[in-house]
Amino acid sequence: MPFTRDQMAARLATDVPEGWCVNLGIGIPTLVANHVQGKEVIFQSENGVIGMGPAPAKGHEDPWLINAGKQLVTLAKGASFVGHADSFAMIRGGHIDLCVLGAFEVAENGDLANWATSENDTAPAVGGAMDLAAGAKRLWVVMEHTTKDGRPKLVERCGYPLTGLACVRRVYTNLAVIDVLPEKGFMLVDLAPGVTLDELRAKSGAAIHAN
Amino acid sequence: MPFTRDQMAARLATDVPEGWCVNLGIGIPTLVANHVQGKEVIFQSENGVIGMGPAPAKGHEDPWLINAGKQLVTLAKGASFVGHADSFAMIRGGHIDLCVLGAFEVAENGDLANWATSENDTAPAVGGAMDLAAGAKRLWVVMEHTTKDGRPKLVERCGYPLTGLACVRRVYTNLAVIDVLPEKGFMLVDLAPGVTLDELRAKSGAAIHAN
Amino acid sequence: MINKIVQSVAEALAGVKDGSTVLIGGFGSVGQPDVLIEGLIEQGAKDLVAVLNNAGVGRIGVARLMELGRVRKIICSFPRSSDPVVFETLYREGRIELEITPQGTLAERIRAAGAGIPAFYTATAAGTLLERGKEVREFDGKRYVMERALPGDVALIEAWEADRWGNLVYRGSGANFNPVMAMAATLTVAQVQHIRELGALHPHMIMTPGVYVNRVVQVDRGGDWVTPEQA
Amino acid sequence: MINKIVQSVAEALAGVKDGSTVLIGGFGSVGQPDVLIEGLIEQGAKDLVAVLNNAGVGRIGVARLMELGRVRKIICSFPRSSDPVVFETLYREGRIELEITPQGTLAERIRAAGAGIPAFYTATAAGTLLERGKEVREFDGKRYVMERALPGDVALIEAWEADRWGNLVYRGSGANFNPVMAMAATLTVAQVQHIRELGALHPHMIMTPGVYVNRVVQVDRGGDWVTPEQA
Repeated sequence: MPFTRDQMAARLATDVPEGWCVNLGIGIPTLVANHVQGKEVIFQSENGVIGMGPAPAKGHEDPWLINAGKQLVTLAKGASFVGHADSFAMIRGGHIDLCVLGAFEVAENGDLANWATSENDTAPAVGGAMDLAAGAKRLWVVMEHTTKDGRPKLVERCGYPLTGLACVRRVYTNLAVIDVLPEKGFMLVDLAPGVTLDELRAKSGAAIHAN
Repeated sequence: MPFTRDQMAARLATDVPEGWCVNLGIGIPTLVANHVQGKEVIFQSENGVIGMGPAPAKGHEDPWLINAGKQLVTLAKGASFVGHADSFAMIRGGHIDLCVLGAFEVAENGDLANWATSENDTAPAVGGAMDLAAGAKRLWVVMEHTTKDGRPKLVERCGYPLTGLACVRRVYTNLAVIDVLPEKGFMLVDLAPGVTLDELRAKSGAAIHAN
Repeated sequence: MINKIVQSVAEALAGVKDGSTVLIGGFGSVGQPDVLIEGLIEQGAKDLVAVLNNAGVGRIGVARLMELGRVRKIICSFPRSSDPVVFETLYREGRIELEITPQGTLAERIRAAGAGIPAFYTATAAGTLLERGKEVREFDGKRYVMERALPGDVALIEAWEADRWGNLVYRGSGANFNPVMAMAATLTVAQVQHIRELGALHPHMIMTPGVYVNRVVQVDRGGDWVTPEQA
Repeated sequence: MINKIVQSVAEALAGVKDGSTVLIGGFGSVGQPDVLIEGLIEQGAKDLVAVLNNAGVGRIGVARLMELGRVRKIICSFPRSSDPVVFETLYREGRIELEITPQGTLAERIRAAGAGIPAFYTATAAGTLLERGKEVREFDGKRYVMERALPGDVALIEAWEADRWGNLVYRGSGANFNPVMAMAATLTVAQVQHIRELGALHPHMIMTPGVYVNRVVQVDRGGDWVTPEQA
């Protein structure tokens, strides 16, 4: 049975070691925070919150405290605040151990496309994705393995406009966990329960290597 | 009678309007703070102190609170602290209304030489002088009119290595107050008591215009 | 006596000229100078270049300013929102220019303007569509894009507390773009919740020194966060 | 549990290699990691490039490190001091390299290294001797110098308070070069006066987030300044 969105996030969370500073994108990536338990991980948000805690309890929201997805958040003990320039200095200077993003496509050379679906998009909106792609120490993608209409999202070359070049190190999908290796391309780490390598390969647009 | 060092500083202080943010160099410039009275002026120091007060009373020194000249200082009400990059962003970004520096030479085109006396100086030490010369909204020089051995310090072209190009707007010396005007050069504003224009010109290495 | 506090929003925005580049702080609804934006709508300046993270939501605030045809161009990172109808309509009809800039590049370009840096290099956007029209250069074998400083004629910002010197303390995630925008404009106007006595703001809590601020107007929107006073 | 606090200066400096570029915080005697510098003398690494504002005073600290022949090159803004005997002797004898950099350019180059900016332009030093060997370029008719980022292998810094995440609060003028140096090194080691419980440092007082800090060692030098705790 393929992973649910929550299971994908949980699977990814098991690979995050204690002490990392992690930036989570909008969507499935945000779910990762719920699954990092029993270890201290510092969640950073582009809008200058360094050390977010869990979602606020009802009635205890602070309207001045949101994350980059505009959701109300709380502070962990040890949290601090910076302005946008300092927050992105942290991101662009290589101080984020891990960034987790969603994607439209990931290519076997590690290219990421996750911000625009065509070159003539009506209002292209990039946000902080290119900064994170270029700046984070490592970038992991979590996404459905295929589009809603069944087209593969793991591809030989991205067709959509790029967010960053050769930046994705690992991909977590509903079907598998896959490393993106320099020179080599996609390398299977784990299959979701009940998924076969043949099925995975059939649903991928590029070669999936396996040991 | 020519101005004393203290009188030069006092004369300069009368020209500083309320509300300016002012950076004072080491030496005679530092004395200016003692003479800005009855008006609020914000004294900035390169090491990140924005809003210095008077020298500390005996027994009330805070060893963690010094200015760029390494002297113990106090905070004015309304003071704040920043790090070096932010402090120099303020200086280099044009947010200091006035910088007052000493000089070896000032040229009639506004060039300033105040950091090295020869190109082969044994250990050239520039500190923040070039940042201030390039960045402050206006730069005034306060200095003796001539060197100890009587050579003029107001010159047609600087002979010493430059600190900044065309940056000096006004010069306060023991003999006079002199504007440095674009295209025009040195223009007399005020003579010190008992000093004649002929004497001033005799002790200057470039034309001193007067209305 | 230095006193940057003005008594009305109209006074705070006096003199904003047609054709101005206006930096507008805030991220989401936090740290957004909403009353100053309303004031700008009243004030009447047009042919504006608006620099901010989003392109407005619904039909209020910046979206309203755009709907009134007062914004010639918008420089932002994320023109989409929960309700981007005004921007998208204008954009589709070719009635507004859009310059899209990665969020970190936007913040750094504004900081550069405030810090006297005319241009810098960044790896962000290298090799992507957003590199187009920009100089590209390699340093140590890696590709970088040259980005130019982005100064404003006016900055509209928001803070939690101010004193009469214009020193600002932000609350929570309310700093965001506000501190760099305060540095980068000829005229910086701050909307604040609370005015404190000079000396009451802790020198280490002040994120924006008053040197960067020209006018402060108090607009109390509620909220009960108390900052520690100076020791 | 994240715990960056180490129990000795030796542990704090373990692994510093010969040939390292070492960023050393402080301005005057304030914010200077003097115990870490003594520790580096003990530790033994040589062929170092030292980056700091001054070139040492008397025969202790950095001056002692230089006198022992352990510093190949110094990058600073102001090699003079009240007692510059060690540096001046080595410099005259050609036994140490000097790269002189304007103070603001030094701070900005270090920040650039921390912020992922390989190079930037500044008006500082344009048209002067310190422009030599650097690219010069005009923007909008004004002359600027291109300056390169200045990263460190190691940063030795000083702060007033820390917690086990490595968050740092500075006292008075003690921040100076420390925050940017913390950002710019592979290994950042902080000497602090006080260790506080996690959560005790006010989130708006923390100038250096622990993300930038690898090791913290407590060295209580006295002093009684109390920072406000988190509200």
